[in-house]
Amino acid sequence: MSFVEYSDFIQDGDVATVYMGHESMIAVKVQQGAQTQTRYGVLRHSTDLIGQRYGSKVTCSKGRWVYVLHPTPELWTVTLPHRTQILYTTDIATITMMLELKPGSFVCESGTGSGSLAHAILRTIAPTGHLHTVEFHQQRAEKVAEEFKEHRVDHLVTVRNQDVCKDGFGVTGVADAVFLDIPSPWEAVRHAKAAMKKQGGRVCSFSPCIEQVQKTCEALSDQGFEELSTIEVLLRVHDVRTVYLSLPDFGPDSPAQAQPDAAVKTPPSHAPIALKTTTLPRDIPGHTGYLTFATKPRT
Amino acid sequence: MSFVEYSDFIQDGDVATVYMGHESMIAVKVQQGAQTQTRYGVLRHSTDLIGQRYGSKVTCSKGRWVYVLHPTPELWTVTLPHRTQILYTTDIATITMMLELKPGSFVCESGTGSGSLAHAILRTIAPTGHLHTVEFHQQRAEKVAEEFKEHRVDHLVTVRNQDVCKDGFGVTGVADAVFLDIPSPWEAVRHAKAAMKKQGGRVCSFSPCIEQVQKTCEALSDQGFEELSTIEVLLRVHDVRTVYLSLPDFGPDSPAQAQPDAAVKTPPSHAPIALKTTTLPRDIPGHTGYLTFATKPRT
Amino acid sequence: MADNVDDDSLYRIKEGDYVVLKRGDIFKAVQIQQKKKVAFEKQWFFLDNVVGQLYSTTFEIVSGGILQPRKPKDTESSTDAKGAGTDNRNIVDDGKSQKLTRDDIETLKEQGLKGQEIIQQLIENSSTFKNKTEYAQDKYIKKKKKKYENTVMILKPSCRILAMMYHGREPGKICHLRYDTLAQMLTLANIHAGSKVLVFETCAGLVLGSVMERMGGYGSVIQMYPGGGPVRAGVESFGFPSHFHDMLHEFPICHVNALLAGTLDTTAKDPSADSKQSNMAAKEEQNQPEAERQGSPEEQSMETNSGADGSHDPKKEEEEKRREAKAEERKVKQEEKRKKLAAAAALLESRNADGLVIASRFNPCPVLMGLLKFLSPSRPFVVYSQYKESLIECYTKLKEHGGTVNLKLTDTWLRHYQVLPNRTHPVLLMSGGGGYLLSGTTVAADHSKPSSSRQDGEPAEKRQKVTDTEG
Amino acid sequence: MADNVDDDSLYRIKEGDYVVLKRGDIFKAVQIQQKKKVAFEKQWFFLDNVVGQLYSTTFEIVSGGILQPRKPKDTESSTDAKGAGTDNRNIVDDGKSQKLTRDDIETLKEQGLKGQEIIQQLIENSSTFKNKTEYAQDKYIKKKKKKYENTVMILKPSCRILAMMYHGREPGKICHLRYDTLAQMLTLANIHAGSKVLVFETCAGLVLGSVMERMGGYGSVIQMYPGGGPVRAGVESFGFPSHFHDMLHEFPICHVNALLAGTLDTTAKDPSADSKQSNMAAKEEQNQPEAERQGSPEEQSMETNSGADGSHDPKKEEEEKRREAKAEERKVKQEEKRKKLAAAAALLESRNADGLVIASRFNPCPVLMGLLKFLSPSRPFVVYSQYKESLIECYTKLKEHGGTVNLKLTDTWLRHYQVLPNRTHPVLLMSGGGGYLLSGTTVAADHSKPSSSRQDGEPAEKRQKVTDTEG
Repeated sequence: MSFVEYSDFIQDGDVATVYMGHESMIAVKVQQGAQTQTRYGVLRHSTDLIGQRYGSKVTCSKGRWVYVLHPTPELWTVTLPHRTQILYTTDIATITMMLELKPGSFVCESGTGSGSLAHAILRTIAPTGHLHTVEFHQQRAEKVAEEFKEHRVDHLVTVRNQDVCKDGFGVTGVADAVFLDIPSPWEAVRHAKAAMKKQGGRVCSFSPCIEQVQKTCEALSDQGFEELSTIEVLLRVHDVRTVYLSLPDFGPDSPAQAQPDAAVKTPPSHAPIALKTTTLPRDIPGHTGYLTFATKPRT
Repeated sequence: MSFVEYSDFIQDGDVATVYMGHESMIAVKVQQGAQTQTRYGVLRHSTDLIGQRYGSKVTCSKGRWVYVLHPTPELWTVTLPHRTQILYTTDIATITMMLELKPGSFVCESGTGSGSLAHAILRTIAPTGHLHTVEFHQQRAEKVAEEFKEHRVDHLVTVRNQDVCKDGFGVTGVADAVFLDIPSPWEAVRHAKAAMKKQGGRVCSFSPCIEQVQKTCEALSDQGFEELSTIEVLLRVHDVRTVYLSLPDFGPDSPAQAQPDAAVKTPPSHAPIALKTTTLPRDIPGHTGYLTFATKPRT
Repeated sequence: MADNVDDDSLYRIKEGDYVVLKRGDIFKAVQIQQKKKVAFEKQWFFLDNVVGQLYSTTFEIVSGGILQPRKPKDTESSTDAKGAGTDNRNIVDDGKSQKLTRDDIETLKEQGLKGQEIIQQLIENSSTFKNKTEYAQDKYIKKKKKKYENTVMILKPSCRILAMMYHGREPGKICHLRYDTLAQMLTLANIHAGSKVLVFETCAGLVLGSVMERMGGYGSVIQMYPGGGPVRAGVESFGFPSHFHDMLHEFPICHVNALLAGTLDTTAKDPSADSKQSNMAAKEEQNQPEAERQGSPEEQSMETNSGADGSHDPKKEEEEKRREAKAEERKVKQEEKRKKLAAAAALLESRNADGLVIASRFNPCPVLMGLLKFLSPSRPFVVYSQYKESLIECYTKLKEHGGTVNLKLTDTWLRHYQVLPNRTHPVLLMSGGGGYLLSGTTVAADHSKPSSSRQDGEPAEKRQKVTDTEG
Repeated sequence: MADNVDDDSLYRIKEGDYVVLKRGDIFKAVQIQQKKKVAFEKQWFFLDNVVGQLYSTTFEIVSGGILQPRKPKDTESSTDAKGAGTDNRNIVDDGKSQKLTRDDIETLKEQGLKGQEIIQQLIENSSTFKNKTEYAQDKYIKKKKKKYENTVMILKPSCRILAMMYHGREPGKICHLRYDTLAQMLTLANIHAGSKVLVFETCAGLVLGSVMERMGGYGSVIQMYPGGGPVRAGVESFGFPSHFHDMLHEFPICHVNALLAGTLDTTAKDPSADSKQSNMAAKEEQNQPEAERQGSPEEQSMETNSGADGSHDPKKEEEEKRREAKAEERKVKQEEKRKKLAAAAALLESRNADGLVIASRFNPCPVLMGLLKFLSPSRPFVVYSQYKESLIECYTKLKEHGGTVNLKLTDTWLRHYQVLPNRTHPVLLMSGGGGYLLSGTTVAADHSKPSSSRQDGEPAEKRQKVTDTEG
C-alpha cells in the first residue's frame, strides 16, 4: 500500500481504512500483533487484517462486520486526525483541477496544516512531481512529515518548518503551482511569485472571509498576476429515500354513492402512494472558503 | 380593477395584463376605442377587452390568442416599464415577510425607483396602511405617482421627491417598517430611525455589494438597531421536461445467443427510456443583492 | 406625543396573550398564564411577572423561576465577535482543554456573573477553542449558552417569528416548509385584505395563520381540511384579535365532491358524516409520521391542543348524568358545525375564490386538481411540496388539463451572512432544502373552439423552444 | 539559469500543436496549421505567425488576418471597472442612447484605437449604459467586445481550459458536465498515475482526455465505447505527447457480455461484429440530439473528426482499383482492430481495474451495473448524470445488489465572484446546474454467510436513522 499506488492485500505497516458505515470510518495503522478497538468490537491485525484483500468484509469481536478499504487521499481526509481546520474533498478537487496539477507538477503549499490537501496533491503529481510544503508550526510540521513516511509518499515531498510570509517557500523558480491557506495570504503573494517558474504557472488562495479575498486579489494584481478568478464551491449530499404521500378523500364521486348506506362506515380506501425521491439534510455546509485563482505570466 | 382589489370584468380605465406566453406578457391600459399592437396582432380594447371576464382567452387579429389577466403586483413587476433597476418577486416576498408587513402597516421606502416593490407593499398594507415613498429623481417620482393613480392605489401612498440621505422620509415616528434601496444606505439609517415608531419596528436595506452591507451594518449597530441579519435569496425556476436515455448494448447475454447466425444483422433493440425530470436553465440569477434586516428597539 | 401612553397600552403584555419567547435564534410560542411553569431551553420559569411589561423586553431568570426585566444597557451577547479561523495557527496544543474547573464556574456564578460573562470566561480559558473550526466554535458557544445563559425576550408573535420558530424547532410539523418559501407563497398567491382564499395545509396551522395575518381580518379564508377536524394550533399562536376569527371558515374535503355535484345537504345534520369524521380523526392521528408523534414533552407543549373532544370521565357514579349533558352538548355542537358547514359551503358554491394555497403531506396533485375548481379565472394558486417529484406530477397534469397559465416550478436558496469587521462570510451552515413551489394563474375554461392539436392552453412560441431534444 | 533557452523550447508553439485560442472567457481549441483560416468570435485569421512564439502570448489581429504579438504592457481589458448600480440614480433618461455615430466609430478605428478603447468610448458616450442593470451592462460590453476587440491569446491546452471551453461553447456535447463537476469526478475516482481506469463517456472525449492528463502517461485507460467507434475529438485537443496514447485502450461495450461469459474470441477476426459496429455507428449518428447536430460550422470545426471511414469516391473509372486497395486497407485495419481488441480484452479479463468513470447520455444504471464487474474490490467509481432521477435508480440498484459501500449522491454549486474595490459581489449570472454524481467504493462480494435480513452490504447503525418515516 501507498497513497499513490494500489495494492491488493493488506500488509504489515499499511494504513487501512476501516469502514463501519457512511460517515463512520477510521484509519488504522496495521501492525503485526496489534489490535484496534472499534465500536463494533476488537480488530486483531494479525488475523483480521494482514493478508486480507482490501475491500474484504471483516467480522469484529462483537459479531458485527466492517469493510477494510485501501486508503485514498479522500478516505484520509475523512479519517485524519485534525490538528487544524482542514480542506475537504470538494474544495480539494476544485483546487487540483484549477491549479492544473498532474503527474510531474512541482507544487508549493502553505500551510501544511493536517495534510489533507497535501495527500491529494501528492496522489496527483506522483510519480515524477514534487511538493514543497511549508508549515510554521513545528509540532505540526513534524507530525505531517511522519505521516508522509507512513503513507509512503515521503519521496515526493519536502516539509519545511518556517514562516512563509517572512521566509517564503525555500525554493525559487521551480513551482508550476502554489497554494496558500494562511491567515494573511496577501503577505505571501510575492513569495509565491518567486517560487514559481519564470514561464508562469497557477496560484490559488483559500480564505474563509471576503476581506482576506479582497486584500489577496489586490496583492495578486499588484504582483502582476493575471486571470484573477474567485469562486466558491459547495457540496450537497442528497439522501435517497422513499416517502409515502396520503391521498385526499373528497368523498363519494357521484350522487348515487352519496347515499347513506353506501357511505356509512366505509373507511376511505386511499392508500398512500410511495415516491422515490431525495432529500437534503436539514443543515448542509453553507461556506468553507473562497478560492481565488490566478495565473502568473512569464516573467 | 385595482391593485388591491379583484374585479371580475375588464372595465374602461383598467390596467390589464396580456399573457402571450411564459415570460411574455405586457401591461395594457384599457381605453374605450384604443387598440394595442401585440406580436400576435391587434387587440381592440372596446371589443376584445372591455366587458370581458378577467382570465378570458381573446383572439387577436392574426388569429392567435392571448389571455387577459387581472393585474397583480407580481404581474406588474414583470411588465412594468423599467426606469431603474427593479426588485423582483423573490426578494419582494422575503422583504414583505421579514418586515412583517400586513394590512394597516405604515411603511417608508426609498428610492421608489420603478415602483416594483411599492406595488407589492401597497397590496399588503391595504386597506388601512400607508406608504411614504421617497424618490430623489423628479421625473421618476412624478411618473410613479401617476401609475399609482392609474392603479387606484394612490389613496394609500404619498410620494415625495427629495434626497432621503439629506432630508429623510418627511415623516417622524410613524413607520412600522422602513425599506432602503439606495446607493449609500448607511447615510439614511438615522433618518430611518427617526421615521419609525418609538415602540420599534423593522428595517431592511437592499444592496448589491458586500461593502455597502458592511457599512450599513455598522451604521445600524451604531444607531442601536438590533437583531441584524443579512441574507440572500435566490430563485431557481425548474423546467419540467421529458428526456430520453439510450440503453447500452452489452451484446448477447449467453454464449448460445452469441452464435453468428443469431447476431448477424440483429440491430440492438434497446429503445431509449423516457424520464420525466426537470432541468435548470443554463444561466440563472446568481445574485440580486444582499438583504440586511434589523429591528429598531423601543426608544 | 401626548398619546404615547395610550399607544403603549397596545404594546403591553396581558394575561392570556399568545407570546413568543426568544433566546438567540431559539423561539417558543406560549400563552401567558398565571402560575404556569414554562419550560424553555432546559430551564423552567413563570410568566406571572411579565404581565404589564412591554413587548420586546428582555428578562433575566432569577432564583425560583422568577423573571425580572433586564437593565436596558445589558443587550444581547457579543460572543459573536470571537475571531475564529484567521489567526489560530500559533496555538500549541498542550492537551489541556478547559482551564476552569467546575468549582471555578460555581464561584463565578456566586460572584453574580451573568451567563454570557461566564461563557466568555470559558472561551478565554479554553486552549482548544481557538483551534476549533468556526462551526465547532459556534456549536460550543450554543451548548454553553444553553447551559449558562439565563435571559429570555418576550415578543409579540408574527408570521416571520412563528415561521422561523417552527422551521427551527419542529420542521416535521410544517412539512419542512422554510420561512422564505412561506414568504414566496404568500406573495405568489397575492394574499391581501378583502379577498376570498382557500387554504389546504397540514402545517400545524402556520400557513393558515400567515394567510390570515396578511388579510388583516378583511375578506374570508376557507380552510379545506382533511380528516376529523381542522388543525389550528399554529393559528392560535398568532394571537389574532377575536374579529379575525370571523373571517375564518372551514370545510371538510370529504364533502368536496358532494358540493361540486350539488348534492351536499347542509340544512339537516348528517350523523353518518360525523361518525365518519371521527373515524378519520383517529386515522389521521395514526398517519402522523413517527418523528412528529415523538418529540420531547417540551416540544409538544409548544402547541396548544385544538378542539376539546375526547375527555375522560373518571367518576363512575356521575356517568349517566354527564352522558346526557354531553349528548346535549354534542347536539349544540353539531348544530354549530352544521351552520359553519353551510356558511363555508355557501362561500365555495359560487366557485369564485380569489386564491388557493396548498401545503401538506398529501400527494399534492389530486388536492390541487380538486380544489382548483373553486377559483375564479385569473386568480393565483400556489402549491408547496417538500418533494420536487410531486410537483412535476402537478405540472404535467395541469398542462394536460388546461385552465391554467403562468406555471412555474421553483425553489429558493437561502443564505445567511456573518457581517463583522474583517470577518465577513456566509454562515457556515445553511438550510439544506426549503421545499418546492408550483405556482400559476387560472384562466377561463375554453368553451369556444377546442384547440386542435394542443391541450395545454398556453400560447406556443416560447414553449416550442424547450422541447425535449437536448441533453 | 543557464538552461533557460532549453526550458523555453518546451513553451514555444510548434506547427501541428493543439492550442486553445482565448479572448475573455471564450475559448476555442484548434490545431496550428500553416495557411489555414481560423474562425473565432466572428473574426477570421491565420495562425502561421504564431509558430515559434511562446505560449500565453496575446496577439493582435491586423489586416488580412495576420496575427502580431501584442506589446507586453497592453494587458487585457479594464472595462470591468465600470461602477454599475451603485450610483446611477442621477441620470436623466433623455431618450438619446449612443452619442457616437457609426462614422465616429469608423474615425476612431482609423485613428488606430484598439478595440478595447473603442468600447470604452462607446460606454462613455452611452447615456443609457449607466442606467442598465449590471447584468445588462455585462451583456452590452460582451456584445461590443465581440464586435470591436481584435486580440487573441494562445494557450497550451489543459483539462481546466478544455472543460471550461466545452461548458461555455458546447455544453450539449459534454452532457452539460460542468468543469467543477468534472473536477470532482477525477478526485472521487482517485485518478492517478499507474492505475488501470475504465472510462465510459459520450462527452466528446473530454472526460477521457482529463483522465489521461491525470495519469500522465503511466498506467492504462480503457475506453469502453458504445456504437461504431470511440469518440476522441476532445482527447486530441489535449495535445498529449504521443507516448500518452500507448496507455489508451478501447473496448466496444457490445462485447462486454461475451467477455464476461468467456466466449469472446479475439484470435480471429469477426466480420459480423464489424458490420454490426458500422451499423451502430450510423444509428449512433441518428441518436445524437438535434441540437448537437446543428450548431454553426464554426462550432463544429472545433472538433476534429475522429476516424477516417466513409470516404466518397467521385471518380468512377478508378472505382475498381480503389475498391481493391480499400479492401486491403480494411484488412490491415481490421487486423489492427483485432489486436487492439485483444489487448483491451486482456486488460479487462482479469477484472482488476482500479477505477471506473461514467459520463454519458446513456441511462447510467445498466452501464454502471455492467461495468462495475471489472473493478477490483476497494476501488472507487463515479457516475455522472445530468438528471438526478437516473442516479437515484443507480443508488437503489446498488443497494439491492450489494458489493459497494460509501455511496453518495451529490451535486455541487458553483459561484463566481466579482472582487473589486467597493464593488464586490457574486457574479450576477450563475450556471444553473452542474449535473449530479454518484460515487462509491467497491467491496469484495460476500461469499461467506449470506446475511439474513439485509442485502445492502452496509453496516447498520447510521442507516437506520434515515428510514422513511419522516416528512
